[in-house]
Amino acid sequence: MRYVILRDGEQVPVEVQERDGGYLVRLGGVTHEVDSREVVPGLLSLLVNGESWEVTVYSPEPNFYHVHLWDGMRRVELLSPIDVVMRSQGGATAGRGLHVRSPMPGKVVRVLVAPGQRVTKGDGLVVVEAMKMQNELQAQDDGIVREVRAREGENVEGGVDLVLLDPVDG
Amino acid sequence: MRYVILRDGEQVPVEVQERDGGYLVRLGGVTHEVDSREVVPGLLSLLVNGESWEVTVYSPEPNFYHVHLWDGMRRVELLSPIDVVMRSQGGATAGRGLHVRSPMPGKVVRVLVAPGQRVTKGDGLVVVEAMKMQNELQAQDDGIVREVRAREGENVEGGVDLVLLDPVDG
Amino acid sequence: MKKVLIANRGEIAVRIIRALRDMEMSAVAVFSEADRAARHVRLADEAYCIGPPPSSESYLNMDAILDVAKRSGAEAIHPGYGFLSENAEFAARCAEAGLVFIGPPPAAIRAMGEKTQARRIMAKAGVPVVPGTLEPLRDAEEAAAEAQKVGYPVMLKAAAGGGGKGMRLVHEAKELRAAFRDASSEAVQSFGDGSVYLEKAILKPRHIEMQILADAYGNVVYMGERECSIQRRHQKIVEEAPSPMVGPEMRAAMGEIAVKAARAVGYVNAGTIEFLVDERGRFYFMEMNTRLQVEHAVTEMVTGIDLARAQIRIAAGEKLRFRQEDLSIRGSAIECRIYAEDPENHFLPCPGKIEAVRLPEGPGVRVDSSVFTSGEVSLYYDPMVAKVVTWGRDRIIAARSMIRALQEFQIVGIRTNRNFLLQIVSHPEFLEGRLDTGFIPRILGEREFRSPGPHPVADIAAAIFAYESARRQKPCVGGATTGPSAWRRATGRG
Amino acid sequence: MKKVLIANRGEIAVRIIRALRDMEMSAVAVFSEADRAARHVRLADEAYCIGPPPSSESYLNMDAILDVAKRSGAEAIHPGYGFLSENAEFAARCAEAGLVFIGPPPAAIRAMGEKTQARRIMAKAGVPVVPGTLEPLRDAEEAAAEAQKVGYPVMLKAAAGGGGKGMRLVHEAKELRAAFRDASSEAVQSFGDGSVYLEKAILKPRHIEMQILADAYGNVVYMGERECSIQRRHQKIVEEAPSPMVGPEMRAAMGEIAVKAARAVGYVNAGTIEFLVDERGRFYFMEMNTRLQVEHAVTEMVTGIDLARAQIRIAAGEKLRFRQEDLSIRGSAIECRIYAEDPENHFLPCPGKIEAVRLPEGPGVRVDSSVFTSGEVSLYYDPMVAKVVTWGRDRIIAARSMIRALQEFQIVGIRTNRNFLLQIVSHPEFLEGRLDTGFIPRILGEREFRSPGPHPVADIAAAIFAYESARRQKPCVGGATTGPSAWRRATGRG
Repeated sequence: MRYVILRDGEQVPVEVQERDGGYLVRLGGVTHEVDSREVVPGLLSLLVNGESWEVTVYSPEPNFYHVHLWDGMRRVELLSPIDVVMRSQGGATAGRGLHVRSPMPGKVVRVLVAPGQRVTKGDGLVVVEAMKMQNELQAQDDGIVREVRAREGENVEGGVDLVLLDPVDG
Repeated sequence: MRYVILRDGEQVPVEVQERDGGYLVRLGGVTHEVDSREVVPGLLSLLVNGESWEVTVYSPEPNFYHVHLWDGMRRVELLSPIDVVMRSQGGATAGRGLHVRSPMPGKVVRVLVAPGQRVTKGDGLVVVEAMKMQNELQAQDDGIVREVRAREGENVEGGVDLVLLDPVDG
Repeated sequence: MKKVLIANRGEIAVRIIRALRDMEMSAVAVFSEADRAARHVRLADEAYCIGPPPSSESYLNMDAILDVAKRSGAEAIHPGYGFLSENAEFAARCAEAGLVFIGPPPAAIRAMGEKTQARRIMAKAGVPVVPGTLEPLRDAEEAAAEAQKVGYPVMLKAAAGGGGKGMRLVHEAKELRAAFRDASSEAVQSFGDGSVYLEKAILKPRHIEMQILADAYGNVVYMGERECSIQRRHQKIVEEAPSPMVGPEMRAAMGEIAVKAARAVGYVNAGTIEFLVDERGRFYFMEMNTRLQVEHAVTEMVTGIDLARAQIRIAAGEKLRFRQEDLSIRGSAIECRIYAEDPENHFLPCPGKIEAVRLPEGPGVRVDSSVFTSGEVSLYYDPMVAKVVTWGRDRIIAARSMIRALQEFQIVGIRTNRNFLLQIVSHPEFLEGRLDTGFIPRILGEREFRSPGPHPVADIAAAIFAYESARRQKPCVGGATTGPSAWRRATGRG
Repeated sequence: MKKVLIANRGEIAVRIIRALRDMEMSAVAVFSEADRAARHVRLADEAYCIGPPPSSESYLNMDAILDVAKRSGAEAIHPGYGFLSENAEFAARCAEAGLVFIGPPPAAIRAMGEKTQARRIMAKAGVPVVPGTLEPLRDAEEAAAEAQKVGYPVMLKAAAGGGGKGMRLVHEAKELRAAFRDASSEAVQSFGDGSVYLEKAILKPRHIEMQILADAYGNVVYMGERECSIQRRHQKIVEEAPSPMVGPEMRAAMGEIAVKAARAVGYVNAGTIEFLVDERGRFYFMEMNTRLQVEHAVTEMVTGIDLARAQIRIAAGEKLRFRQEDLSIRGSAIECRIYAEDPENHFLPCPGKIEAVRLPEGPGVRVDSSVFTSGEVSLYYDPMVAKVVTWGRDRIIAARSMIRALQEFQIVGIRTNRNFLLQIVSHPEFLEGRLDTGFIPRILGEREFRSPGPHPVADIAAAIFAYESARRQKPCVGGATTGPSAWRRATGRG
């Protein structure tokens, strides 16, 4: 399977191929022998050319992976061949910046916008409270509020859509 | 719900009644206020009249419970009202002693009997190996082999029926 | 003393339960409705619910706690840290109810609770205090005049304060009025008391504190210092004993001053005198914490003395079992505080369900935690979920063991500050012991965290994870199967 | 030295990886096909498969291990304990391949490996040995004659032996022939060598051993003794340092003898001299273990010296960093070995899947383990899954902390000997330090375990569990639902 990693506007090809119960992974012109074992869900033990890596992987949304190594977390944007085709055909109109998500689990204490309302970049949309700290979520771009899913007083999980915006002159 | 605990041939009544999100448990004439929380499957946190107990419970077969407290394991035989009725009507002909079970996970190295064969108490039936130690399972009573479920060379879990016996002149 | 109630939750409640077990005493836990399955409830001998999740209705509810003490027949109450631990009224109410409060007398709590009063008492007792005002400031005018007197930069501080709230650093005269207003209103918000006083600001200070133990018979000993200079927004993050800056002479000098400070307020039980230390090693009284500290474990590791047990024995009326000359320090210990917070997202708290946890273990490692697989980190309480402490024959070994222990530490389900801690303890300046309270922004920049660059193994992991997820889902199309749930589980936050 | 291969698995491989991390060296793990997900594989820097599950085809496969060392560029091999750790041929082959063997020279391993030879060398060096034969016995005739000479009871022992195999206690002359035959044939089976020798049996002996460290420059120090008298069928279960029987004078005498023994065979690296000690405190050389012991951690806890790191430094050619007079003992440490075995079922091994594990933590607790949630305890290897070690200012505190730690220890999914250990360490005779190798049958009877009597909480738990299980299943009748699986999960062995 051929994937593409998007990083800083560049496309890095990655190829995953099964072999002998493990994988050959071709990344940026180098081929790695990889053995992978999922120890508990989300926790992988990888042997990469003999190097042992313990890695947790979490996919907050399709095509995005948060990978924790010893020294910190990397965000990897990875597309399958189909994803690449769909994107090139403009299939990804519902862009990321226009979903406003809760950055953490918490409680919605205030909703500041209503559907149809026009907002400009930096406007406050929703206030979420966790452990007595209030956090105002702001618009990342200009837009028009398509839908408000946050309800005041409700507890929400991290990564949940709270407000959907339509781009202005998408 | 009224249960009966069988211990040393005696019947001890136990009654479980829900109250205020917890239970009232009547045991041997004493009523206990109990709050129970299953922390992970098989691990209960109990508050019994305020006393905190962490208990693991495992049911190896219907009506039998292995309960681990701080200081060791208790085997409790507990019957529901229906079980009591069935037993009194002789519904329990396939008695316990006549199921020969693997006492631990391991590998069946030898099967010593065949269906139809008559065995006497103490006869070897199956040899199970775990960690290079061999353990011969013996008949607890006289009987006739009804069925042999153990297969030589197979790995078996603990508590699995290996041989079923019919009682002699049940 | 046979039965003790612990008026607290989390790791400190667990830690006190362990001390009681080791002394063959019974532990009575109290819990809010949010904590029914918490570790302290399950490890205690008895446990009683004292109210709804908010602290004000449970862990700060004196009536409910005293009622449980009475019902359960507890003879004493250990307040831990935070909550009611430095509440003189609670200490007094325990005494009225015939219960032993495991902490100092109410008068000592009060004397040290109001910061300007404490400064006056200390100055009078011959304890060096930072130059500044010994009374709360009347207004911004007085503040300006006093600032002129001691010289800029100055620090404005809430008199009732603690924990960095109501504090402002003022570099020059023109900033003073606004800073005074801010500090005062923050002090009102946080402590219900807007009083503010002023000290000369010590630049690049170290925060070093001295642990003392005092029994009811006038015996006071010092247990050595802890270096607590690694702070983020006035919150201690990494602590150690001994301080890399302190040698035997400075330790003795500081220790004797600390003993003097404790005696000046008639102190009994465990307490900590916090000092600000300048680059030349001059130290000034900052405040006294009249309770067990979060970071007490590092002192235990190097002295071999169990401070929680010592507290309980002192409260039970025992004499100290050792004298100053019996104490010695062996090796070096470091503590890291694990918080449920996300360093990559402005250190926002990250409550949630813990899907899986693996604690570090092995030589030189001690963990005090309240986390467990399937446990919840609640919205309602402090986000500290564990303390990792390491010991080594020398400081470098303790630091390397800390790196090793943090690398082994794994929580799936919530984010923690583990990687932030790793960046601190593996930094060359940390390893060299060059510490001060400005360490974190100096080392890690304004964001106080460095996101690491791309890594081929992360790319490989993502690709394999995507590949395996897709493969797992294939046979499941169109049915209520295990496919989606496996996916869902597999994507639990790492 | 920058990279070390660990020719072992389980907790000891993990322990050595931790030592290497603390020294900033790379750790290369090897694993059998059964151990792909094991802890030592995941914590190492590199890991390579060396064969199928049986030890003979993997962890004992010298060619495969040496091949990995070569491929990975490792400079040294740490053998841990068991497997190849006391195999002189392996030590020699490492040297031939240009690899440092982290252990003694092959000649020292050989000298101590054959028990009658070791006895002769020791006797010649002035080390007290148990009266008996210094050569293997030719036949039962000679055995009978020698037994007559030293006086009954006598002990027959395999010359190539260890671990209690090929050993027989003989009370009177008429038992001798049968015992000789049995011991000899068991020795053939276990060691491929039927040689047997004879010692006077010491009744109610203690088993006390002395840890030594020797560098390549002739410096040898003793690190204090360990009491290992609590044994079940010649298998150590509970160990401690210091021994409650040994005072400073006896320690010095025993230590100096141990140093003499080590010097007599040109010993280098860490080693242990095991002594039998009679009721009057007279001690006799029994054997030397030419490797790190399972129970080394108790010595580390009381001396503050990391023995695994010391081994590696010695192998790298460093001199010892301390002299005898620099060493001191602080407090007391106890170790319990957690086995996957069922004390209620004749201590049969209990391999299986670990559904959940909670390790003890808190003050004074060290855990070295290889268990983890979702891990497997394999049929193929030693059933020891963890070591719990506690430290206290005195022995009683260490013992109480051990009780507390064992109570906190929880494994769901497999049976362990935890409750058996609790029965030992909470017994009054243990707490008083009245130990000898007959402790377990004396205290716990012939079954070596006491099943506890009925308890109302067990009855209540069973009733509530039954009630809740029934309630859960109700809405699920007649469909493929979560009901049965919840039940199934809930009944995982506790």
